[in-house]
Amino acid sequence: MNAFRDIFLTGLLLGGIFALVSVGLSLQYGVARVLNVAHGEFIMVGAFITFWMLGSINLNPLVSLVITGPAVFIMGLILHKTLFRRLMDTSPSLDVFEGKSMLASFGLLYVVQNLARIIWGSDVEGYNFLNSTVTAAQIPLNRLVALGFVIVLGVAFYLFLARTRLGKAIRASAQSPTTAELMGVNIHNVLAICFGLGLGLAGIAGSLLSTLFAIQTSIGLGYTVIAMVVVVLGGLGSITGAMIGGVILGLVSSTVTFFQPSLTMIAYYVIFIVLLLSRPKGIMGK
Amino acid sequence: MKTIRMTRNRGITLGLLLIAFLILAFLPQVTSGYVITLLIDILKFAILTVAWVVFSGPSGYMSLATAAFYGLGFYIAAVFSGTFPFPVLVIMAGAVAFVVALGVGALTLRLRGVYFAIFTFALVLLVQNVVLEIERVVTETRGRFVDTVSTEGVYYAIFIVFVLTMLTAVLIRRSRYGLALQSIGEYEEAAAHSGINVVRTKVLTFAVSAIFMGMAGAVIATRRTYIDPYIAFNLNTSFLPVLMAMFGGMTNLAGPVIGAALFTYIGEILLTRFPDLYMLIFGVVLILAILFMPNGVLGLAQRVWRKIRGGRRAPA
Amino acid sequence: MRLLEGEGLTRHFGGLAAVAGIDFHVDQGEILGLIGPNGAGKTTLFNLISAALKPTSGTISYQGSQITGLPPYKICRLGIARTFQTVKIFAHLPAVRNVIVGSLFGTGSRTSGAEALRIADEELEFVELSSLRNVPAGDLTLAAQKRLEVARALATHPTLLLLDEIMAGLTHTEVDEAMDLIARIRARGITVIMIEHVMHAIMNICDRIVVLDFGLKIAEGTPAEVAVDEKVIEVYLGEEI
Amino acid sequence: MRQRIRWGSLVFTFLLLVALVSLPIMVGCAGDDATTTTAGGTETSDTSMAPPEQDKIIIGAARPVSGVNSFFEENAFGPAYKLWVQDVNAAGGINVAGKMLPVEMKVYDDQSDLDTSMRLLTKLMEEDKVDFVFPPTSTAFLFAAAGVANAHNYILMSAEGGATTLEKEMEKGDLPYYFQALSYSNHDQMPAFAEILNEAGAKTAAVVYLDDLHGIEYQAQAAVFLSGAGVEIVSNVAIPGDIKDMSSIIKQIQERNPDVVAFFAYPPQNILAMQTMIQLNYNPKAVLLGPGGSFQFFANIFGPAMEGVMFEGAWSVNSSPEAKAYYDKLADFMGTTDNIDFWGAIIYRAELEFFQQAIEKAGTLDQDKIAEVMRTEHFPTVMSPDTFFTNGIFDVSSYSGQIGQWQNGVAEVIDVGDKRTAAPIYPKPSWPAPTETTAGQ
Amino acid sequence: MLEIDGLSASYGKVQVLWDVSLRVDEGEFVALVGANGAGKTTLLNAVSGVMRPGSGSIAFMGNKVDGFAPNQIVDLGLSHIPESRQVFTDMSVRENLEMGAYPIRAWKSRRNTMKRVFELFPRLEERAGQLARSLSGGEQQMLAMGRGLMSLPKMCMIDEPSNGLAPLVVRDIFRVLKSLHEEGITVLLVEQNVRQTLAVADRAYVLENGHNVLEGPCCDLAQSEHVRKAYLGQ
Repeated sequence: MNAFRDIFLTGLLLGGIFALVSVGLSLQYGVARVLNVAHGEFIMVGAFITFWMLGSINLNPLVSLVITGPAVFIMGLILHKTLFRRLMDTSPSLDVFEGKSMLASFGLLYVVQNLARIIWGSDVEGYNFLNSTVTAAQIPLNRLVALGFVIVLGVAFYLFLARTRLGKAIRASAQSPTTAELMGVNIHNVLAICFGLGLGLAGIAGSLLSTLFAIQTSIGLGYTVIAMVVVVLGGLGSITGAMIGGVILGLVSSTVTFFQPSLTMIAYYVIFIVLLLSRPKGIMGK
Repeated sequence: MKTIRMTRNRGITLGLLLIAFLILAFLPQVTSGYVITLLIDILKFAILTVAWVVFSGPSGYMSLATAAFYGLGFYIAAVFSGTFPFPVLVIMAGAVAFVVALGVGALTLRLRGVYFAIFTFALVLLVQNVVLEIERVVTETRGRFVDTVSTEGVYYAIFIVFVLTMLTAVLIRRSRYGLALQSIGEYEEAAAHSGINVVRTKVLTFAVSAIFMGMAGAVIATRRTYIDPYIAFNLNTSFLPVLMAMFGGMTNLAGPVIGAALFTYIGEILLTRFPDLYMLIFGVVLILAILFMPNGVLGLAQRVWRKIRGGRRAPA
Repeated sequence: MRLLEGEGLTRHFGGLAAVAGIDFHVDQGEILGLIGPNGAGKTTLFNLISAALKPTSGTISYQGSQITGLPPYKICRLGIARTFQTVKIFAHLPAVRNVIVGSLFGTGSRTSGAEALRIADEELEFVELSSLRNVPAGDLTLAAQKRLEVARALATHPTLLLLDEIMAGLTHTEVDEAMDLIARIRARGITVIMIEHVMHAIMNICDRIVVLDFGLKIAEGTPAEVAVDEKVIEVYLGEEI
Repeated sequence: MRQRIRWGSLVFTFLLLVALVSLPIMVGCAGDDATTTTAGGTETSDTSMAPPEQDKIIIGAARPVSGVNSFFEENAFGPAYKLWVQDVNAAGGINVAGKMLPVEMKVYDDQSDLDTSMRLLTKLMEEDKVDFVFPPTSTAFLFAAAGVANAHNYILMSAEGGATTLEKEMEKGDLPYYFQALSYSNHDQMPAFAEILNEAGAKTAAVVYLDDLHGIEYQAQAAVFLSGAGVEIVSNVAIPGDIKDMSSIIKQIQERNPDVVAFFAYPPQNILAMQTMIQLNYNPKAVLLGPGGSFQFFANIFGPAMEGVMFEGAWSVNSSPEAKAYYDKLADFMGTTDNIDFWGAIIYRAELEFFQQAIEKAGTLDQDKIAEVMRTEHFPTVMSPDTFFTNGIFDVSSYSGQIGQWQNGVAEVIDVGDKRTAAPIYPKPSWPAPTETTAGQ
Repeated sequence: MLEIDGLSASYGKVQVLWDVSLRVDEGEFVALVGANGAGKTTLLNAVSGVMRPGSGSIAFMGNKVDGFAPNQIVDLGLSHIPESRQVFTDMSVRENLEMGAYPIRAWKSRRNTMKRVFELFPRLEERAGQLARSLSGGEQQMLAMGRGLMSLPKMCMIDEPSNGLAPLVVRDIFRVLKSLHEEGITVLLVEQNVRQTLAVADRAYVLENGHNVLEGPCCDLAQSEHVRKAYLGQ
C-alpha cells in the first residue's frame, strides 16, 4: 500500500515535470505546425539563463522565470517571423511545410546548442534549491514547487485561451486558420505568437528544471524526446492532452522504476509506439 | 535527328560513367590512407542517402528509421564477427534488415505524414534501448569487439554495395514499382483506384531500401574495433541522409549522391579547420539550404546550367 | 442485365448518415446519372462502390458476386474504374505516365511495359490528349486534367466507369466535348455512372437518373420523368414562394 | 515503359565525385611537403641517437570539442594537455638526442561521435602524419582508437577511460602500442574500496549502477571484491542514463538498510542520487560516488552535505608537495578550482611526464623504441617517484590512491596503507539541515 | 460600394475566373448565381483576401483592396461568411460570436452586438453555452451568419447559406437575409437555390464557368430561359 502510494506520488510529481517540458511543444505543433526538434534546446537555454543569473546576481530561480519566459518568447517570435514564416510562404502544402520546418528546427538545434556551448561551456552545472521535503509524505519540496508551477501555468494558460481575445484567436486558428483569417485575425502574428509562447514555456520549464536536475548544454535532445513522447501520448496539438500525457508518462516511469529501473526507457518507447499504432491521434484525439 | 543526338549523348554519358567507375575502382591502387578513409565515409553516406531516397523520395513518407536498419547490420556484423566470413556477414545484414523492415512497414501502414516520421524516430530509440538492455543482461557488458578488415577491403566492400544500391535504385525508378511508388506519393487514393496494391508496394520498397542500409552498416562495423548500441543506433544516422538528400536535391538520383559527397566533404574541411565552430556553421548552412535551395544543390546547378545553355538552345 | 447492385447501402460519419439505406442498380451498357444538391451523398456513394469507404451496412454485388469489403485495387482490377470530384492526377508525372499507371496495374492481368505504353497512347488518343502526352500533368488545363483522369480510368479496361463531376468548371465547348467523350465511351460498351451538376448534359446523355437528397434516394427514372418530378424541382430550384 | 534517365546529371555527379576525390589528394600531397616524413614509421630507426631533422613535435588528437563529451575536453583532459604543452615549451621543449623540440598540438573536433573520431584519428596519422597521437575521450572511443592506432604503429596512452574488457585484448598481444594509465576497477579501485570497508567494519552494501560500460563493469568488480571482503551486496540496481527520479530506488535501498551505498554512475545521476538521499533523509554509513564525485564542483554544489562522501579516485593536495604544487598550477591555469578532478587530473599529468621522459630516454621519435622504453623503464612523476607500467597498465603502486573522501571540502585519500592522507570518516555524519539555495560554481 | 473589374484568378495552373466584373452599390442586395464550380466561391475568396487574384482590380468603398490580407479587409467593414459554415466546432456558440468581433473596433461593443445577433437568431441565445459542434446544420449556418455580423460590417458576402439544409430551414435563412438587408447592410449573396435567391435579391449576376454571362434585376432573370436551362437542363 505504501509502495503504491509512493509510486503514485512520484509519478504525479514526475508527470508534472514531463507536462511542463511538453506543453510548449504541443502548442508549437498544434497551432504553428512546427514539430520543433530544437524544443529541448530552449529548455536548456532557460535553465542556463536561470543558472547564470543565480550565479551573477543571485536571483532566485523562481523569480528568474519572469525573465527567461519572455526572453525565450521573444527569440521564438523572431525565429518565426524570419525563418518559419518564410518556409510557410514558400511551401506548396502544409505537409511540405511540416517536413521542412522539422528539418529546419534540426538545424536550429545545432545552432542553439553550440552557441550555448560557446557562451556557457560544457560544464555540468547544478545547485541546491529547496532541497528538503514536505515531511509527512517525504515529497521533495522542489518537485512540489515544480508541480505547483505546472498547475498554475496550466490554469493560467487555460484561462488565457478560454477568456482572452488573443487566446480565442489562437484556438480558432488551430481549428481553421483560413476561417480565423476571415474573422480578422492576422494569422501570421498568431502563429508567431504561438511559436513564441511554445518556446517561452520551454524557457520557463528550463528555469524550473534547473532547480531539480544537473544541467549541461547538451541536455536538450533528451528533453525533446520526452516531450515528443508526451505530446504524442496526449495527441499532437492538445494542451490538456500534453498535461494528461505527462502525468501518464510520469506514472509509467515511476511504476517501471519501482520494479526494474533499467527498463524505464524501453517502457517509454514501447508505450509510445503501441499508442502511435493503435491511436495515432493520441488519448485525447478524436 | 533527335534519336541520334540522344544516343550520342548517352554514349558519352555511359563512357563518363565508366571512367568514374574505373577511377573509383582502381583508386586504392594509386592512393591510400586518408583519401580512402574519407571516400569510405562518403560512399557510406551516399548509400544511406540513395537508399533513403529510393523509398522516401517518391512516396513522400519521411522515414527516420535509417539508423535502425544501419544499426542492425552494424550489430549483426559485430555479433557474428569471426564466426562467418566478411561477405556472408554483409549479406546476412542485408537479409535481416529486409525482414525487419517488412515487419515495420506492415505495422506502420496506418501512419502518414509527421506520424510516420515520429514513429520511425522512436523505433530507432526503442531498438537502441532494447539492444542495450539485452547486452547488459546477457553479455553483462555494453559493447563488442569486432574483427577488423583492411581499409582496402572495406573500401571495395562499400564500393560494391554502393554500386548495387545505385543499380537497384535506377532499376526501381525505371520499373513498375518506381512508377507505382511515385503515384502513391502524388496521390495515394488515386493510385489505389488505378489498381496499385498500395500496401505491398510501400512495404516492399521500404524493405528493399533497408537491405542496403543494413549492408552499409555491416561493412562499416568492420572499421571499428569496438562497437556498442549507442554507436550502432545513432540518431544522426537517421537525420543525416535526410539532410543530405535535401541538400543535394531529390529530383533524380544524382542529387542524393552529390548531397552526401558534398556534405561529408565540406563537413570534413570545416571540422578540421574550425573545430570550435563546426557544428554552429553546420546548423546555419542547413537552415539556409532549406530556406533558399528548395531543390538542393542539384536544383541550383540545373538552374545555372539551364541559364548557361539557354543562350544557345532551348532546354531539352 | 444487372451489372452492379447495391442493397441497403448506409454510411455514417460520426452520427451523420451521409448515405442512408440506398438501393440502386445499374444495367450493362447504360449511362446512369446521379444528381442531387451538395452534400446529398453522391460522392459518398461513389466511394462506397469503389471501396474508398467501407459501408456501415448494406452490400454491393458486381456481375452477380459480392464485392463488399474488397480493397480498392482489387475493385479496380475487377473492372470498376473511377475519376475524382477534385482531380487527383499525378501532377509531376508526364500525362502519358499517368495513363500507364492505369494500364500497367489496373487491368487485372499482368501487362508488359510495352503493352501498357501502347494502351496508354491509345487512351490518350481516345480522349484527344496525344499532343500533350509528355507534358507534366500538373501543367495541363483543368479540362485536360479531367480528360486525363478519364484516360487513366479507361486504361484499366473497365466494365463500369464512375465519373464524378467531370464537367464541373468546364467551359461550354468543353462541356460539349465531354458529352461527346461520354457518348464514345458508351459506344465502346462501357457502362457509366456519372455524378454531374451540368444539367443539360445529364438530361441529354443519361438513360436513367437517380436523385439523392440528404442521403436518401428521392427519385429515379428517365430524364424526362425526373425533370417534372415535383420533389426534384423543389430540391433544385428551391420551394415556390 | 522507358523513362529517360537524366544522364547529364549522373555525369555531373560522377565528375563531382572525381573532383572531390582528387581534391584531398592534392591537399594531401601539399601536406606531405609540409610535415616531412619523420613520423611514426621506421625510417629513422637505424640512427637512433642522431637528432631528428624536424624542429618541432606535432601531436595530434581528435577531441570532443563539441557534443556530449565536450565537458571532458573543456575541463579535464584539455587543460591537462594544454598545461603540459605550455610547461614543456617553457622549458625549451623535449630533448630528443640532444635537440630540444617544442611541442605543438593539432586538435580536431570529433563532435563526440565515434565514427568521426576514428576518421579524424586516421587522418592525423595517415594524412597529417603527426609525430604522436593523444587518445580520444571516453572508454568506448578508446577501445576503437586502440585498434586504429595499433594498426598504424602509433603509441596510444589512455588516461581518459578504460575498462577491464580491454585487458583481454592486451593479453592476447594485439595491442603492443597501447598503454593504460587510468586506474582499473579490478586491479585498483574495488580492491582498495573493499579494504577500506573491511577496516571500517561495514557488513552490507547496495549498488546502483548506470547501464553503461563503466557502471556494468564496476558493479561486477564490486560484487567480486566486496563479497571477498565479507561485505554482502543486498541490492544491485541498474538505472538508465536519462533517469529523472530515484526516490523509489533509494526508498527500496533504505528498507534493506545497508551500511554502504555505491553509485557507479556519472554526474547527472550522481547529483540526482545525492539530492534524493538528502530529501529522503536517508543517511547510510558510507556513500561512494562514481565519476564526477571526485570533482571540486560537486563538493561545492552540496557543500557540507559532501562531508564523508567517498569517490573513485584518488589523490589529494596532501598526497605530496608535488601534488600540491600541481594543484596550484592547474588551478591557476584553469582560473578556477571547480573543475579539478581528484581522480584523473594527476594521472593525466603523470602519464604525460612519463611519456616525455620515455621519449628523452629513447632519444628518438621512433614509436617502437619509445614503446619499448615505456614498457620497461621506471620514471618519477607528479603522482609517484616510481611510476611504471606492468603489462601495459600503470602498476597499482604508481597511483597516489584509489578511493577518496571529502573532508571539510578537501579531497583526501583514504586507502588502507601509506597512500592515506586522512583517516576515513565512518560512519559519515548525517546530512546537514537543508539550507536554501547554494550556488554551484 | 464594392467594385470588381476584370478579375481573373487561378488555382495553380487552373484558371477559375476570367475577366469577371461585378458591382454592388450601397444598400443593395445582390445575388451571384451559377452552377457548382462556376467560380463563385473563388470570387468571394479573392475579394476577402483569402486568395490572391491574378489580375483585375477590387475596390471597396473607393479604396483599392486587392492584395490586402483578410484581416485588413475585415477591418474595413467587409465580412465574408464562408461556404459550408466553417464554425469553430470546438468552441462554444458565444465564443464563436466573440471571434466574429475580433477586429478591435467591434470587440469593444461585442456585448451589444451580440444582443442584436441574439434578437435576430433567438435559437443561438438558447444554445450560447454549447459547443458549436453540437448544433444542427441550420443552427450552424445561423451561427456563421451571426458571427459574420459581429464584426459590425458595412457589407456582407454570404456563400451558399442554404447548402445542405432542409427546405424549412432554408426558408428561415432567407427570412433572416431579408431582414439583414432591411437593417441597412449591403449583401452579396452566392447561392444555388435560384428561385428563392432571385425572390429576395434586387439584382443578380449569373456566373458560368468563370465568366459573367448575365446580369440584371432579379425579376427579369427569374423568367429567364437561360437560368432555367442552366439549372435543369431543359
